[in-house]
Amino acid sequence: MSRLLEVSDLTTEFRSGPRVARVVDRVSFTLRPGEVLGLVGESGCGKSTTGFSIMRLLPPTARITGGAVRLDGDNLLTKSDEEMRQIRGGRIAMIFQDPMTSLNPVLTVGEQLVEVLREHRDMSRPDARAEAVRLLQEVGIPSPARRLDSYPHEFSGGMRQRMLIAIAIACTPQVLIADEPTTALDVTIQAQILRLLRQLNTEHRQTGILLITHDFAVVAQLCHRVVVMYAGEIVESGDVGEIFAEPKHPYTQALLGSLPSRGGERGALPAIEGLVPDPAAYPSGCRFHPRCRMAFEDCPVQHPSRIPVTPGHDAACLLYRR
Amino acid sequence: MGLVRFFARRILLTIPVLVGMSVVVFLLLRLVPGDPAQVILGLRATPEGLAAVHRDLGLDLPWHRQYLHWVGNFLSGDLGQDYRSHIPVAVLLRQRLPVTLELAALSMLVSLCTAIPLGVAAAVRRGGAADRAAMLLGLAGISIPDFWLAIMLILFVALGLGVLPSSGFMPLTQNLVGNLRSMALPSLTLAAGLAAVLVRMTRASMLDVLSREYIKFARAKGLRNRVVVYRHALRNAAIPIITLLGLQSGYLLGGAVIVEQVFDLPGLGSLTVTATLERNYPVVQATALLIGLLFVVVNIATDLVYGALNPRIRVG
Amino acid sequence: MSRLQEEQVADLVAKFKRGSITRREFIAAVSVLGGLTAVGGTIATLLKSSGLRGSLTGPVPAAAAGMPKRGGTLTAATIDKPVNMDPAFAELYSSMQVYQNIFSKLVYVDRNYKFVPGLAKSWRQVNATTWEFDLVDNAWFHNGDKFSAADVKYTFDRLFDKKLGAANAVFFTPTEGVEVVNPTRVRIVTKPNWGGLIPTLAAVLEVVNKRAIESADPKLQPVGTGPFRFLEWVKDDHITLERWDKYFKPGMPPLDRVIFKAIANDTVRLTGLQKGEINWIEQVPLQMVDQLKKAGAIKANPNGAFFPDLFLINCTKPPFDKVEVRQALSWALDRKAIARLVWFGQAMPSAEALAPTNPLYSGVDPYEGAPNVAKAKALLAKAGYPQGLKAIFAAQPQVPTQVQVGQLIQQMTKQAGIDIEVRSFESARWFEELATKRYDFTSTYWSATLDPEHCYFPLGHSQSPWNFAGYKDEQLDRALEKFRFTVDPVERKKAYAEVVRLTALGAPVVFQVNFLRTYWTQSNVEGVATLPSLELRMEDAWYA
Amino acid sequence: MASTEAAAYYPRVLRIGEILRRSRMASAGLTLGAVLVALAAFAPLVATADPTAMDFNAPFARPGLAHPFGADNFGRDVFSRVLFGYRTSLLVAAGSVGLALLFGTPLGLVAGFVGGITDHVIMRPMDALMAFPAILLTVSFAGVVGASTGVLIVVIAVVYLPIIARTMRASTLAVRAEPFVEGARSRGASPLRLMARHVVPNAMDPVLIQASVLMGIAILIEAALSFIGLGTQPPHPSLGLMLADGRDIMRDAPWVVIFPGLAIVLAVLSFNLVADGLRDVLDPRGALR
Repeated sequence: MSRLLEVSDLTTEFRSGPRVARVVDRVSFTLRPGEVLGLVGESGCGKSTTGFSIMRLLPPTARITGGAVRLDGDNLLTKSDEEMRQIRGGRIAMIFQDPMTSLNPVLTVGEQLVEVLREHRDMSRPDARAEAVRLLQEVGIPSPARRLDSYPHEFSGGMRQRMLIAIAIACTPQVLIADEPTTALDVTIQAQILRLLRQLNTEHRQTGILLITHDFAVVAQLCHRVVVMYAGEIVESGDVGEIFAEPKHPYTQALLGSLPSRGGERGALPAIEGLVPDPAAYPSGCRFHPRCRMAFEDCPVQHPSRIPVTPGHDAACLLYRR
Repeated sequence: MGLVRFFARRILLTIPVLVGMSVVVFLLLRLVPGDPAQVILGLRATPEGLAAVHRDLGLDLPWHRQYLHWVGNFLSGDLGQDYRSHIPVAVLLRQRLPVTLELAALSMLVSLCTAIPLGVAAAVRRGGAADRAAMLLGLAGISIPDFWLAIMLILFVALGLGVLPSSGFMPLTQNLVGNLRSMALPSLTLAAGLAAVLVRMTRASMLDVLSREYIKFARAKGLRNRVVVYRHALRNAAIPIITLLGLQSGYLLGGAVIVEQVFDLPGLGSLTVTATLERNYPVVQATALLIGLLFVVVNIATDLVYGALNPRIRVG
Repeated sequence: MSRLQEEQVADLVAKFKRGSITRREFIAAVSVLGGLTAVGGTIATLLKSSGLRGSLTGPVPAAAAGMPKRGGTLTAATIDKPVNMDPAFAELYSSMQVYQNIFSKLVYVDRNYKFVPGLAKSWRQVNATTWEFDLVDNAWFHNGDKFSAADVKYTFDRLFDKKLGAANAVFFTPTEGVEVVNPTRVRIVTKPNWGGLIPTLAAVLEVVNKRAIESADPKLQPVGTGPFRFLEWVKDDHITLERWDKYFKPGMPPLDRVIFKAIANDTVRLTGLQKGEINWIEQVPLQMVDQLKKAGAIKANPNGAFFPDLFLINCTKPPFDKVEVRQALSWALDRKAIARLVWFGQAMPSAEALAPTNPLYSGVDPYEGAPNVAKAKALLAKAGYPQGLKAIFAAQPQVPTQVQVGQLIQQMTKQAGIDIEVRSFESARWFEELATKRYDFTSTYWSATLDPEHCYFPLGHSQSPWNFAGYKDEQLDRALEKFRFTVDPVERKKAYAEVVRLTALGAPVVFQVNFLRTYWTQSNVEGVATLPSLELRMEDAWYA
Repeated sequence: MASTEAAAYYPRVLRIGEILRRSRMASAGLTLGAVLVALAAFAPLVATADPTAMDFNAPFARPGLAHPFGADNFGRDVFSRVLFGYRTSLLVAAGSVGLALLFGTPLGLVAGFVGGITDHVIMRPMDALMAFPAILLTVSFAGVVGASTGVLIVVIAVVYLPIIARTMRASTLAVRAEPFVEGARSRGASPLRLMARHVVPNAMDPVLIQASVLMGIAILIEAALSFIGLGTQPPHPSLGLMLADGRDIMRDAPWVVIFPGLAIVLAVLSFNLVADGLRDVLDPRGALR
């Protein structure tokens, strides 16, 4: 049971007319119970699509074309739609990025909570309402009983994000996927939500959290291990401490370099030149080579595979050939 | 308490509009050439005869006195008499209103039962059979004039198959089956046009809502498809649909003139036309006010349903 | 021709009218009975009438089958809704169709234009200016008052009351006064030798009761001495009449009750009759007449050409102020095409108001052989329009036949150089155009044609309030007055022929066709026929 | 930068090429519309007979070689009357919508752009106009001036005025709130210049889509009003008039009501197809219903 969620060679493609964009390209990682795994990268690198691929919540134009996603040994990709539907919200839950648009404006908060409990834990209406009040309390919403019948527009952004979290953990899921949970919030609220997530992680030891973000600061505060994605591929993965201390992949180094650390000296933060590559026309060889300062003659030719640089810390860069 | 205040405010707001409308209709009728007495006496009119009719109907008074006289009677509940048939206008309206209301209700019902499910199905499975049907019904529906559809139904169904009556009205009180048979083709005609607009609106509105985040989140919660579509999506999509229904029912109440005439249904629409053509002042003034009032009632009802559906603008 | 033969011929005629046997079968059967000539005028008229498929306009034989049976309720459907039960106004023909069964007249006309007794048992012309009427003594008003001469006087006094403004007063202009001699005799004094008194009494004078008029609104509560009593009026739906037991004609009327409904739509009215919900209807869709007659399921009752349709021409302004232009229009008309295309063959081409069956019928037509483009063009040139002219025909969309005739003559007169534009006016505007004489020309029907005086006088005489054409012609005025003040039938017929000739030549009004008004009933309804006065006498009707 | 600047001047609707390429529906609508307009324009050549010519001895002629769509009770050729009827319909549609655009757009623009009291002063009468029973309006116009196609164009234009004004006002409000307008305003652009160069081009799209729909509806209204005798007058052929006249004789000659009706449907369909096509291309999310 040590491997709670095992993603191997997951590949997802978007098709619109002749164009085929391979947004997720042979991505593999594992999530252990109680662990918070950070999936980090610039926007457009395919991290959110990876999350939605795991949930099999892709738009009609997207299709998973390879790999496997094993939850507790079950390969989710072979599940029927109905089986997958029962898993969503039950064994795997998801927290969305923008609390303002993720709650149904015309249904009361209570209704949106109770319906998940009745669906997956088939509780009676009164029991579900009681459990809903407890959940709201658990995520830190004041006077939950009274607020149960209020509407989403009557809550602040922070409160609504707590609501989303309450809904996500309602059925004590094995895996919790959080897609940029704090991006839409201002800094002070962000800190509260992170504290809440950390608290949930310590209380629900058997739940694994996959945290999708572009913000290394959030990774630093919350994650045990981290996986760095670039252009649909995983370029580096390892323990948070190691990655922060000794980033191996030039892309990770560049990302960390452009992070304003508290004590660091003044001066302009180095930015990475160029733009994220178009998923339908990835550069040849190592996809980061056009923007990599350490690139050399082999990089545009040979496609690097992930090589363990130190135990538990691997990087996909030709600098570290076996 | 909020609701009462809401009603009070809305009613108070409409009074000036209705009064304004009654004045405009009153003046317009007098400005337009054509003397009611002439229409009454027809070819047998003589100068003395015309004078006698003018005296009898109070048309010899100056306009402002006529209007005040009419308002006075109106406030005491007397809507005056039909110049031609001397039938009290109140009786005429009591006979005609149910026909128009029944026609409006039936066609609204038929169109709702077809358009909403079809529109939802079209949006849920885009490009599917329902979607193609919705597009077809939509485009055809808004392109076919209702009076031509009426004639085609009469030609092929009533006369061709000899199944349903081609015209005439059987009151509900008299015989239910006869009534429904006489209302079948007219309500079908109006329903087709209404359903076309409704299915297009439902499809567009559902497509818009289904692309929203909270629907994605609802699916992420593992809710059944039926719950996601009907409880989450349709309730949000209903808001623009209700607005459209409000506008359309306005048309049904006053605008279905030609369908009423083609099927020879004694409704408010045809009454307005014949009364206007015959310069039947009291009838025109009363029907214009009644249709105006129905408009107001429909608008208030739409706002209420709006509030019920959309908590953000809930009233009271 | 033996009694038996006559009986058989009458039966054949009745069967032919119902359309249950075709014209060929009819002639074959008659010849078997003893040769065509022997059967007399009826058959001749039948054969001669061109364009009249299956209908008969000859003098109608008396009710062929047995004596009327008593009882039953007849539901009748007219086209328009009745509006006003006061006989002085005669407002809308649909009102007359109802109240003519509630009120009685002094004198009636039968199918063969004979004037028969009504409330007046007998009458005579005492001298040039005085007529005396002996009244029945067993007539009672529906409110219990006994009918007497005083009621006749009251009826006339009310008619001439300027304040009331009654339309029918116009027909009685030559009347000087009415005197009560005794309860059963009344004397009417008129201008010398007024030939039109009796026909006018038979056409438009219903006797009213003073107490009834003053106690309830005569528009809504009619009280007369007629065969049926007014029972109820459910507005916008129906009027019910009930047999008046104290009717002065013993044993009449056969029917217990008559219910009048109004169904505007021809198809709905026909369906009602076919389904049996209605027993008598005023008209069927015109283009279905032949088909229905062949089918024979419902009965077409003997009809008459008493409903002229005519052109009204405004003589007070160009282009029709010149008589030659009006004559050119007359020459350009193709009356057969109008009868066939606008009225679907249910009308007779006609150059005068009266029906051929009317004893005064003149047959005068100065435009024999119309349409004649050459003559029309010549007249236009003479009037100063060598290259033709434009004129506007005013039509009411609510009167389909008017719009149709407009479009038709537009085509007809184009070759003759008269370019007609058909312009629509809703009824209120149409009457306004007539009253203010802004129109060029238009068409209308005229329902009072029992006596020429009821039609030619109002439309043609310069002093008449209904001279819509604004026509002033000394010669025609004198001819009209000569005709009005002539009693002797032979002299009257000659005077009438002269009126027809002058009217046609002056052409303020141009007669086009006479519409064959046909009533349709279920097959078991007997005794219903169109009368020259266009009265709807339900007292004649009974269930076989 | 110049190219995007220029592009901003023309309402996207007018970039026909792009629309045709991207929407099959719009192109279908445009081709159908073009065919109908051509038929109407060359009616005299295409028509098999003079629309008002009667043939007394061929009433109710069945559809065949002589009369492709058959003949009416006066023997008039239905096919020719439909063609000339199109002229009236298209004239009324273009005329009324054109007039409504001419007056409605500026009113809506000013109301939306200036806002405040001006907005109310302009828009409240517009609302009143919308609630007014159109039939009374038609009768009074027809009454005063006499029913004719011209009166019809004015009446429909008056009915359309508030619709165009409201649509323009709504899109003006939306565009005015756009950052690029704020930017231009901050650079000191005069209100007039602002409106002309920035607001109008971008606000016109929904109005022109609405106009296309209204063109279709105008044809229906013309037919409807002529149907009850208040629109086009005989002998000018009008599709609505043909339906009205045909009603009494449709039992014997159904073609007299079938073909004019179909003609109306095709005309209205072409306008609706164009409107739908435009809406799909220019506003995929369907915000401009």
